[in-house]
Order: sequence, then structure tokens, then C-alpha cells
Amino acid sequence: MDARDTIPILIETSAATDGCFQNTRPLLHEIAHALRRLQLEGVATTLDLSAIPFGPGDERQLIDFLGKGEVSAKLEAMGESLIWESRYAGVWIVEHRSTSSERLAFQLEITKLPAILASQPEDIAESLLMLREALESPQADGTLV
Amino acid sequence: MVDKKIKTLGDALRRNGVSRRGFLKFCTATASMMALPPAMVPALAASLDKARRPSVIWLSFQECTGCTESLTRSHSPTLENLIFDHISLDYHHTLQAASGHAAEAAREEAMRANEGNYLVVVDGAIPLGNPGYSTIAGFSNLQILEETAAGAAAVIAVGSCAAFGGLPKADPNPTGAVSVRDIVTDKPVVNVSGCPPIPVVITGVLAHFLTFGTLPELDEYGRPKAFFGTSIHDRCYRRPFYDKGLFANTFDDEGARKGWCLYKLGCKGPMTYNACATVKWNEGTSWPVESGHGCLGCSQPDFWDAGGFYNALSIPVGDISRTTSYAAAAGLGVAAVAAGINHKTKVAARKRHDRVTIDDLEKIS
Amino acid sequence: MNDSMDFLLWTRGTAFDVAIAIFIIGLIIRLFEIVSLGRERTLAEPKGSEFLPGVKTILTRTLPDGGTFKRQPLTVIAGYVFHVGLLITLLLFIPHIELFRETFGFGWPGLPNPIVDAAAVLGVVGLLAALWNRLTNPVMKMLSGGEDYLVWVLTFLPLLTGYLAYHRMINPYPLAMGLHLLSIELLLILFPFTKLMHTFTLFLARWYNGAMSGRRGVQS
Amino acid sequence: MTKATLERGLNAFREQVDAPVAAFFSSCVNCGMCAEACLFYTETGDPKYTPIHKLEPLRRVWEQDYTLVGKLKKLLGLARPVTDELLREWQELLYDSCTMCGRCSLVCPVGNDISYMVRKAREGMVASGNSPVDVQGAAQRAVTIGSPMGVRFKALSSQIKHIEANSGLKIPLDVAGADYMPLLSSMEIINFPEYIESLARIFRQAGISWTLCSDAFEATNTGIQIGSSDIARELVQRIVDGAERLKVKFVISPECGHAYTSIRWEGPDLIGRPFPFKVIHILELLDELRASGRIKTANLSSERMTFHDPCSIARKGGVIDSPRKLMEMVSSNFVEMQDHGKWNWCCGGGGGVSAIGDAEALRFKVFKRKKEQIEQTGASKLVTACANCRLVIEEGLEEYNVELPLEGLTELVAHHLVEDA
Repeated sequence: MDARDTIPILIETSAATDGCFQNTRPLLHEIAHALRRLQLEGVATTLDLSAIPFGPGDERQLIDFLGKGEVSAKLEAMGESLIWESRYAGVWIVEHRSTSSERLAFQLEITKLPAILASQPEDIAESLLMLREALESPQADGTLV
Repeated sequence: MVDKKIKTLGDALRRNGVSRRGFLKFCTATASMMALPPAMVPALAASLDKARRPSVIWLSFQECTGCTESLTRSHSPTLENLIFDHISLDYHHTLQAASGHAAEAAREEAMRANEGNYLVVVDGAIPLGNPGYSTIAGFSNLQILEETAAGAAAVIAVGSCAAFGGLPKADPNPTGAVSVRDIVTDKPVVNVSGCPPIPVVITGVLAHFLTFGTLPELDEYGRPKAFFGTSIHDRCYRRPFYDKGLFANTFDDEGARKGWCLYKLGCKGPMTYNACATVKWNEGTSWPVESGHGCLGCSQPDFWDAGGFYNALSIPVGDISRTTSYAAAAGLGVAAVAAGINHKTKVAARKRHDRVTIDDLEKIS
Repeated sequence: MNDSMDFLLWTRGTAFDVAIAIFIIGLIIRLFEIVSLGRERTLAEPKGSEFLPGVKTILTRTLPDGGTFKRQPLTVIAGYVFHVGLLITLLLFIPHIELFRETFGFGWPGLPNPIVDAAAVLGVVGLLAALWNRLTNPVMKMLSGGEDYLVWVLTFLPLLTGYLAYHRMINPYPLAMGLHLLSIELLLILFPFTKLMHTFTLFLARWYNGAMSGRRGVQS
Repeated sequence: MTKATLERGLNAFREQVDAPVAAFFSSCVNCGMCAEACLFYTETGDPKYTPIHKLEPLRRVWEQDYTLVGKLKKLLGLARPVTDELLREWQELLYDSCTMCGRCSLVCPVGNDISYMVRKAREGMVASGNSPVDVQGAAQRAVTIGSPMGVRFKALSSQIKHIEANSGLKIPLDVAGADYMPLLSSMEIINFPEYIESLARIFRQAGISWTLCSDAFEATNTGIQIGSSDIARELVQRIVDGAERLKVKFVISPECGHAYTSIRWEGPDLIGRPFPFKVIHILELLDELRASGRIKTANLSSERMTFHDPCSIARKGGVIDSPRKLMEMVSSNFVEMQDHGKWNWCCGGGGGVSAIGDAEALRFKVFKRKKEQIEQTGASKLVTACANCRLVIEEGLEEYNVELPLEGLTELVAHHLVEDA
């Protein structure tokens, strides 16, 4: 949601202006190169979209262009994060938000699976401990689960 | 306030129940904020996990508090909190609860306890014209800065006043204002210029110090290259229009409405190095050029004296048409004299003319 | 003068004022020096008028005659390429037009930057060719003195520094732009006192030639 | 005060610098294009013959006396002065190797009229005693005897008698109130008297009232060639006096290049007042007679002919179309040279060069250009309208062993003239 939409002032935007800043196209080329690299060498690439000089409309144009693919996930850790695969397999969009829904980071990951979706080894170790603990200590009401 | 027993940032986060995923997300956000390449995230995570808690002393001199305002209104509150919660801001005029002798005592205590390790953040220029122009608790800005900087690990000059003298130093500089770098020469000084500076740049520098215990790489003006490495012009989304020769001529013409380049309206983007074009302002909402106004060049030294804000960068600073008219007038005067001399020389030559006859064709030998 | 911003401000400020003042004063002096010498009255019955042939010659001498072109193609081509490149760059680059607008109170449309950029490259190439020609052509080599090479340098530097500044090949930009301005200031200061004056006096020269010929009913 | 001195020379240079000269020197960027227009450079390849370079002495005077920087340089001792030595060295460049043909003035991209400046520079050379001795002699003869070749009226008188006796034509002499007064060049009197006969023939047919003048027949003006307005004035004055005495309406400049320049263009300025008569070139007059139908020709020659434009008449006099119309009156097979009209190449002997003995070898060398030009046309006859060009070309062709007859255009017209009587 664009904060500007709530300002009750009419901003004239001609059709010509919308998305004509030409900043999306070069980025799409970069994505294509990254995909090729992933395909041939298995090397993942992350593009930080906040470092790209976007004009008004550019970002929306890019996201619309990439579209939505089969997978989308929501992560709840220090606020919400939205992660979805675009209709181009291997191109993932990762948006991190804070607890007050401010965007913290916005990235494109060209990878098989964004690292943040995978369970982290430390967390796995911790959860194993927790699970064992739970199994070893009998429940007060006698049920296992 | 954070529990003083917690030594590292990693501890603090875990104590707050943050998962590894959460930490990774935090690192990603921090890297993005510090304008570090995403590939740096794992290294950042390792460092941040072990990051220690520094003491920070914030000094305000000839300033307008705009820099502090900018910082406290910074977006990403969670992230800010995390960083700020983790530093120990032991002295800050505007923000601290203590006042008077108690406040000064806090500063002295922090300096003593963290000798050689604390950070000094300065906003505002230092007047050298007369120490009385700006004092705190009876001490001149110069005295306080010299004294505080002596035991610091590094100094961060926040805002163009501290970094370059800023508005106080603008011609004719009535207070004899100078920048932090003019005073502090034996300590690393990081300039985070801008009027005001971009808030995440301030936190970015703090995060860098926090994470790596070092200062980021600086440009020739002592500014972190990560943020000041490229000019506004080079990162401006309106750059294609500049290249095509499409310019707004007024603030309400078709070009302005279509978002064409603002060069002719005085945009100083080509000479200005800052991160506005990508980081943007007000929670990433927009930035001056996107709002339809050219860059003022506020992160460059002496931008106040760099000619009219609405004059194109190629226009000289002075009143060129006045210079031209005066020069033309002077030129006419001098030229009239030069012309008179030439005329006289020629008339004299004519007068001296000896009629050539066939008898004097030969040379005297 | 310890950093590039100070340098830029100086070149955009004091230095520019001084340079433009010397340029204008010098220019007027030179033109007055020339015109003050006057022309002899001509009493012979004219065969034609002076004015139109004078104007015609001003225009026609812009094109080379076929014979010269055949004998000295390099001089002609290098001269053209460099002059056209320089004039396009000088007069049709938007930032330059803004400067003229500020000075004279009016401007004119410019060209897209890539075209100006190409023109600047042409200008540089043309100048290099002209220098090579000057160093190798026996006539030009014999005629040329220090001033000819000075004038070449004075013309070359603004094009070069402008090109480097535009492409941001000198960093930081304030240094690049300051160097560009400084090179122009050098050019402006020395302009009225060197052969660079031909920029203006060639109109006088062509007019005199055309007018004196026109009066005799002679083609010029 | 008599005798030439450096000081007088410098003063003369100073007098000669005017606004056009200053504009020309200010505009020169040493592009060297004028060299390509000059046959002394193209035929020798020696850069010192570059036209603008020949003006170095005048340029120095202009720079040092009439420009701020030059005066400053002079004051600081940085200026290279004009010395006797320099002028001696430049004599060859300003006289031997310049016919003032004006071709350089036509190609200069900044519009410099270089031959205009050479004419002026010669004033300083004369005043400083650096004019060629041979031309000095010619000037002395012109002033004392009345002709550079030493031709006195007696010689003309006997030629007149000879022509009248042979042709039965009447050559009017000193007839007051006649309309036209033709001038002659000494060469015509001595080498090409056919010209006088042709005039008489054509004028009789056209019914023109004309007269020769016994004390003003010589058209050539060595003052113009050597570059002395004072001497030129004296010579022009004689013509003006003669024409005024006979009260003629027109003075006819003969088939001679520099005579046209001196009497038509410089004359009134030299004597300081407009002429009470008009000056017309013989080719212009013939063309007028042709146009008005007063003369007609017949039996056009089918011989391949080409025409050499004398520089002073064509390029510097603007008489270009008339000779072509006249050529069409006499030849059905007229071919142009490759560079003709205003672009013609000089014969190499104009501007006094043909009078300089020391310059002969150089003159023959650069004649190659004209020779090639003529040969390219394949013509078997060369026509021209200048006695000097004619002589120089004849000598040149002889030097290169080329057999080619030359004829004056006026004679050729007379030859084909349809006569009533």
C-alpha cells in the first residue's frame, strides 16, 4: 500500500509516465543472467531492490511483471515476512516487514529455495532438545501429547 | 534499557526470544540498511552475533536539532530500537533525562569508564570566532569537543554543519564556524553529511562500528562510501530523461508533470554524493527529485554558497549578466583608448610619409 | 583550496567572473583595435555593391573550394570535423544553453545528450587529426609557432575535460567539473589575445574580402 | 630626404595597415590552405612560398604597433623586430615568388585577401629599399622615359605610320573631343603592334570616335608592380591629364592585366579624386559592341582554341563572361581549361615578376602548371588578353619546347570581323 494514495491530492499521471522510467528493463536482464548462472553453475544471486533507483511505478511494474507462481510463504519472526516464487521458477521475492508492518528489506532471490525458508541447524538442534525433553518428562494429566 | 549483563547483540536477541530465522532477517535488513551487498549477510550475522555494546556521547554545537529529529523519526523502528537499544547513549542534550551538572557528570563518567573505546557523535559546527557564540555549561564548543574527542575511539560528524561547517559557515561565516575535521585531527572522523543526513545512514555507520568494530570505508570527504559512493545523478530514476535531453523548464509544465529531468530547475544531483535516490525519505516514501524538486546538494561542502538553488549547475555562482555588463562597459572604455592610440599611430605614420621618388628606390649602403 | 568542492566553487565563482570579464574586455579592445584602423575611401566607380557580396562571402567561405579539398583533404576534413563537433558541443548541450540563457536572457533548444556526446568525440578526434596534420604537413609545420600549439591545447582541454566530466571518468564529479571550468576559463582569458580571435574576426575578414571584391564586380 | 631606409620602410608598413589587414591577420590560423592555391608552392613544394608567410614583415608591424599584446611583447623585448636582414630575405618572397594573382585570396577559409596585403607590403619594401633592382630600373624608365621598356612616343609614332601605310586604316592621334582613348602597353607597341591595327579595324567598323594620346599612351604602371603609390600616382596622373586634355568620355584599358587594376581601380584613389571619364577594358567594350550588334564576325575558326584568363582581368577584375562571348564569336571549337575564370592559374609572370631577371629560373619552374593546363585541353591555339601573359607564356612554352601559337583576343576578333568597306 502506497502511503501517497491516502493523500487527498490528485496527482496527474499520464499513461506515458507510468513505468516509462526505463529502470525495470535492465533489472530484468540482470535477473535473466542470474537465472542462467543458477542453471549452469548452481550459484544463487540476491538482488537488493532497495539499492535500485526506482521511479514511481517502476517497482509495481516489476512485481506485476514477475507475477505469482506456485509457492508463497509467510514467515512470522520479528514481524511478518512474505516470500513467494514469481511465475518464473527460481525467481523469488522476499519482503521483510517489521512488527509495525514497515518494510525492512525487499529482495529478489534467484535460487532454488530462499535460505530463510529452510530450517536453521541451530533451531533444529534446539527443537530436538525440546522434543526430547517433552518426551522424557511425563505430562501432568498423563497424556503424551 | 538493555540489561547491562548482556555482552553481545546475539545474546540480547536470543534473550528476547528471537529465532535464528528472525536473526537472519535482522541481518538481512541491517545489511540492506548498511548498503552492504546481500552476499555479506552470513559474515554480518557472524559478526553481529558477537557485537559488543559501545558507549556513545552525542555533542550538539551550532546546530538546529534537525539531525536529531531526522534520526528519531527514522523509519524501521524495530531495527532502530535494536541498534539503539544496544548502544549506550550516555549523553545527548535533547534526549537525555538528566540536566545541568548531572548531565555533564554523566558525560565525564562515560568518558572515564570507556576511555579509548567510546564513540563521539557531533552535530553542529564549532565557532572559532568567539568562544562565547556557543557554550554548554560554561564551556565553549571547542573545549568540549577537544576534551571529549581525546579519549574517543572515533568521532562521527552527523549533518553538514558538523561535517563541513554547514549553514553557520555559509558566506560570510559570522561565527568563524569550522567542521569537526578541522578540530579533530588525531582520531578517525566519519562524516555523515546532509541537511539533514539520511537517518539510516547514521544508524548504518553505528551498525558498522557495532558489527565490525571498525569504521566503514570513507571517500575523500570522510563519508562512508557505501552511502556516498555514487552521485544522486547516477542513481536517479530520472536519469534517462537527462540522457534523452528531456527537461522540465518550470515546476508546472508538461515536463514537470511527466517527471522529466530537473537539471534546468537547478538540480545539483550531478555534483552531489548521497544515497537519497535509493534509500529515500519518510519511510521510503519519496525523495526530493521524486517529489518534483531538484537536489540542493546538501551533502556537499559549502552547498549554501554554490549558487542559486534554482540555477542550473552549469551556471556560475556569481551574477554573470552583471559581470558581463560591467566588463562590457569597462571594455568600451579601454577599447576607446586603444583605438585612439592606433588611430594616432597611423596618422603619425601618414604625416611622416616621405614621398617615394625614383631617386630613392635604392637603399643607403 | 584543499578539496574538490572548494575548487569547484572557486571555478564557478571568482575564477569565472575574472575570466569572463577579461574575455569581454579583451574582445572589445581587439575589435576596436581593428576597426579603428579604418579603410581607405574608394573613389573608383563601383561595378557592384559591397553589402550583399560581403554577406555572401561570409557564408560561402564556410565551404571549401574543390581544388583545395582535393589537394589537402586532411586539413579540410579535420577542420570540419573538429569545428562541427566543437560547435555542437558548445552550443547545443543543454547545460551550456542554460549558461547562455543566464548570460543573455534567452536560450534555444538543445540536442539529446548521446548526440552531443558523439559530437564531442568527433571534436576530439578532429582536433587530434588537426594536430597530427600540423606536425606533419610541411606547410603547417613551417607556419606554426608556439601560439598555434597553445591555441590547440586551449581548445582541446575543454572538450576533453567536458567529456571526462560527462562520463564521470574523473572522480569526484566536483573535481571533474572544476577542471572543465578551469580549462574554459583559461580559454576565455587567452582568447582575445590569441588566434582564437578568428572566431569573431573571420566575419570581418570575410566581409572585407567579399565587399572589396563585390565593389569591383569580382566573384569572391 | 632621399634614399630608402629601414625606418621609412617601417613607417610605410605602419601606414599600410588598415582595418581589413588587421582583420585578416587576426583571423589567420596558419591552416596553410593558401599554399595549395599558389603555383609557387604547388610547383616547387617549398613551404616558404606559402602566401601568408610572405607577409611576415607586415604582420609583425601590425602586431607590434597595433595590438595590445604585440606592444606589450615589444616592451618586454619578446617581439621579433622587422630588420633589414628580414626584409632582404623577404624580397624574394614578396616579389620573385608572388604575381599578386589573388588565387590565395579566393581560397582562404577565413576570407583573408592575401594579394591585397602583398600589394600593401610592397610599399614597405620599396620605402626600405628592398624592391628588386630590375623593377626599380623599370620604374625609373617609366617615370623618366614614359615606359618601363623605354619606349618613347617616337617609336609609337613610327608604328602608327607603318600600320597606316600597310593597312590603309586611319589611327587618330590627339583628337580633342573623341569618345574613346585607348591605352597601350609597351609590349603591344614593340611586340604586338597588330593590336593597334585591330583596334582601328574594329572601331572603324563600329563607327566609334576614338583617339590615341601622344603623351598618355602607356597603360602599364610599374608603380603598382613595384608597390609604390607615389610612383603609381605620377604615372596615372599622366593618363588623367591626357584624357582631360582631349576631353574623352572613355579611357580603354588594353590587353594588359595590371594596367586594368591601376587605371580602373587604384587610379582615382591615387590621384585623390574621381575621374571625369569612365575606364573600360577593351574586352568589355568589344562585348558591348557585340551585344549591341555593332560588330559581327564570320568564318568561325574550327581550330581547337583555349583561353587563358589574365588574373588581373578575370579573378581580380571580374571580366570573365565577356572574353567567353567573344571567343564564341571567333571559334566554333572553344574549350575551357580545367581551372578557368576566377579559378585560373597565373602564367607566373604577373605582378612584375616577368621583369625580374633573378626570378627567371623560378618562373620557368612554376610555368609547368600553366603548361599542363594548356596541354590538357588539347588546343592548338592559345588565346589571351594580356600582352604580359602572352610574352611570359610564349617564353615558357619555348623553355619547355612546346610549339603552340598564341594570339590576342582583340586581334582574333578583328581577324574574323565582318567589314562593310
